[in-house]
Amino acid sequence: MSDFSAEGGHGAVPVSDVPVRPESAHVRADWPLYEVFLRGKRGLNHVHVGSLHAADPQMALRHARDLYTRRNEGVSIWVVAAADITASSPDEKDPFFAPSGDKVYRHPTFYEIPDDVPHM
Amino acid sequence: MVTRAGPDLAAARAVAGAVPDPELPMVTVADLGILRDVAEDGGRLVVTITPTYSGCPALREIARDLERRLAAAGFAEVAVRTALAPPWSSDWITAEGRRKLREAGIAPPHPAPARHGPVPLTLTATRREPVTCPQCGSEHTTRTAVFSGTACKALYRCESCREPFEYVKDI
Amino acid sequence: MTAVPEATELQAHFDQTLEHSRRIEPRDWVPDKYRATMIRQIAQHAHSEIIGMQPEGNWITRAPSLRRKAILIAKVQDEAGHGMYLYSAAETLGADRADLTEKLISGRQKYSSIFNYPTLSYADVGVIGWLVDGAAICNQVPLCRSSYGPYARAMVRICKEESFHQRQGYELLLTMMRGTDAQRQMVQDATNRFWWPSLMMFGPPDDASPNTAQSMAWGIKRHTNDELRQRFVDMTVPQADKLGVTLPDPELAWNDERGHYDFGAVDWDEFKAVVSGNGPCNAQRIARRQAAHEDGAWVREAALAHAAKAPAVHSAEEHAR
Amino acid sequence: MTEDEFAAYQSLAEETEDHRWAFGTGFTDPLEGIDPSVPDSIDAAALAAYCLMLGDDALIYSHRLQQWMTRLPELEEETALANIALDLLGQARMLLARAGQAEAAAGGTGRGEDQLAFFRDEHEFRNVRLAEHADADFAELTGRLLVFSAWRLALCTRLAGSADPVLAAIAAKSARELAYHRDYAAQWVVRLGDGTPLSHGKMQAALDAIWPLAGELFEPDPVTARLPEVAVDPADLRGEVDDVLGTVLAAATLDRPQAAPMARVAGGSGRDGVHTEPFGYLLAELQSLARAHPDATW
Repeated sequence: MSDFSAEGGHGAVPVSDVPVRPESAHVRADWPLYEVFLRGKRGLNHVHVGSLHAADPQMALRHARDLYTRRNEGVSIWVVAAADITASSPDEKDPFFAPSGDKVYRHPTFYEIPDDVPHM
Repeated sequence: MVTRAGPDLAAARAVAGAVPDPELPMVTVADLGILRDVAEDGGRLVVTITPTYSGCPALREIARDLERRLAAAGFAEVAVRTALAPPWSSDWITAEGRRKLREAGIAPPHPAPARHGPVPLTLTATRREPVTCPQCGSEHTTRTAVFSGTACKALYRCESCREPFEYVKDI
Repeated sequence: MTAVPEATELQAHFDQTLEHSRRIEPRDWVPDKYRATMIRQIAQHAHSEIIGMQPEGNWITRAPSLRRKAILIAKVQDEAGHGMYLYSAAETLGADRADLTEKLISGRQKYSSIFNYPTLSYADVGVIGWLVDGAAICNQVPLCRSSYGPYARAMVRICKEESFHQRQGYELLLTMMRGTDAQRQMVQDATNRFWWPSLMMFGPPDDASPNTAQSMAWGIKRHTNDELRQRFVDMTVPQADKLGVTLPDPELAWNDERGHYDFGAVDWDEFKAVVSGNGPCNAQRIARRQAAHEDGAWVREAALAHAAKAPAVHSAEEHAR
Repeated sequence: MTEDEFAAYQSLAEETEDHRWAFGTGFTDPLEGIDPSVPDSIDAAALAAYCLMLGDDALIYSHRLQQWMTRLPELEEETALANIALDLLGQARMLLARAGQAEAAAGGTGRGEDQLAFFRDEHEFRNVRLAEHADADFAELTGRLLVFSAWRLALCTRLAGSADPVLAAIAAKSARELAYHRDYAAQWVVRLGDGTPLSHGKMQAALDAIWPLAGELFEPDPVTARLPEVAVDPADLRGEVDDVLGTVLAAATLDRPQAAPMARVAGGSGRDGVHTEPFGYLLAELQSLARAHPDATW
């Protein structure tokens, strides 16, 4: 029996052979294309390592982290929408720090309402 | 145990004010503005409290705690009144209460929107004031859930120090 | 030109932080083994909070008074909030909630075995508050000193909120024990079903858990399974006496020299069966979680698509603020 | 284990002072400590019936939300719907308690909140049929919640000026919470309506399905006319609700359904105690345990 301990609080859970590394990264064709630039731990400048599709810059950064840094190759990630430049924030220094943007749906919707709408 | 002639209101206010909120024990009912009044009515002590949220199960515990502590402090007759009007607002949380919340890693509320007449519908959240992170003070924070674990709180994430933290909703 | 710090320097800095029992923060460098261990601990704790919603949630719609219904809804909402909070803490280590959810559903990550037992009567809601939350708090108090900052801070708040709900569970049982004979019988029956499983919550005896050493070194786990179990028994027996219920263990007795209660042997075969998936409710709990996750896919995708339509400049402006 | 570290254990194991616990007080009143008197100018029996209507709306709606718990698409929705269910339950408790106080003032038995919630039969409930509808999916859940919270918010902001002080206080408090509910539902209807083709289709179908139930919200009921200055004429709410729905439907790129209001049965609808077939099953679940132990205290 694999090792168990109540380390999480509610009671005994397995503490050995439990996978933790993220695997699920899905690519959607109809989302815009992003170019990914990576700077290695000892590298001096960002190198283009590939591209991916994402709904928005945050999702592109998260997928880039999952797809391109699993072997801990990179320290900082830049994603560039195929049309223009989007830079991740300068003070990121840890590959696992890349903002997990994850599901933007968790954030409130942004939608401008014209001012002359009654009861607004 | 000597029962005082008329209840010593100052002492009673101190005892009543010290009752902690059962779910947020770092702040008291006085800090949260739940304790509205401590008065005398014919030799009897009348303590008035106002509920925060309709469904909050803590109100009854607060009433029992008030009775117990005041009795233990020698106040023979205590009646706990509930005042529904005016409805509780997060504006009632005192500066001291806000300090304790922030110290415990919970962001205190902004001023509540003025409420009279039909409530305008806002479909966008961009008009809100930024909530500063209790851990690192950054204003670069994002609301991840408008409803968190309890009625009075929302969940935020600080984009600077990555800390998830709760915000006492302005209402 | 600032050189990227050598790995050994980073390790030394990490070790020093732990030695001075200072907290590790999300931006600090940590060895991969520590990151994996912390993600495992936080993720499976979050899973337990979420799955733990189901057994108590089972009685919300049938709660016998409106006040009890309010208390139960507030508690289950609290558990969802704790789960959300803990997943967020795990994400500061690079985990991703959707990925963790898939690992839970596929069975590769687990939740606490206690939630694989059914809540067959309303008294179970009180007993879960009293015994299961009691055991959870015994386990969680030490977590407030975890070496990983976001987790330790989360635990300080979680402990406070859970002890409020534990008192309400115990209060329900006190009220029921002073009610009708049928209510007293319901409490005794629930206690009989949950006593041994709550002892199993602390995990196998110390000699059967070699891995504890490393967790102890990292300040992740501070006390052995047996130590915590004994502490729980010593606290709970007097509470049972006050309630007027008998605990289903003939060997339960105070031991003067040890200064503790002796108790009978836990059936570790049952524990192994439940943990490996053959408990009464394992399939049902995961099936409910999976159905909610899959039925919700079109909703999550719609939200993503809608967010993508909001002009990109908007989100850039949002972050620039 | 060092003592200081486990100081928290002390609070757990602290001697529980008996007088602090409920001890089967049985009847608990959410309006405990509030002056229960009904102003003489008000028809107490009508006030009781009016509070029952608004309390049943919240009680039954909350039950439908409770059935969704642990079945939602994401955790943020679990905490949100649990919170909304809890708010509505809190409002229901206060309104049912006020109904009991008014019933007593009118010379009746003055039943408590649990007596009203668990020991009335189907035809004695006065909630609108919109409240008892079972949502087929998350689109119906958010669409129905938008209509219900927009309507109840419009009602409570006006009811805050009611001549009955307790009803006015309950309404003023409820309005603050309902604003959060309406905002939450509106955001989701916009996300689903203007999301993917699939979610747009489901959201439009959901609106079409619940629209007939919205008609009843603005129709006259048997009680309001007997409570001038106390109750709010439902017809007054149509303007504000239509404006709010118009704004949201436009943002959501959805069409306003044209379906006629659900037919009455022998001239009656929810406000007259005439409900829908699923309502019996709902009450069976809600009342089962309480009725199995009528003399128990919880």
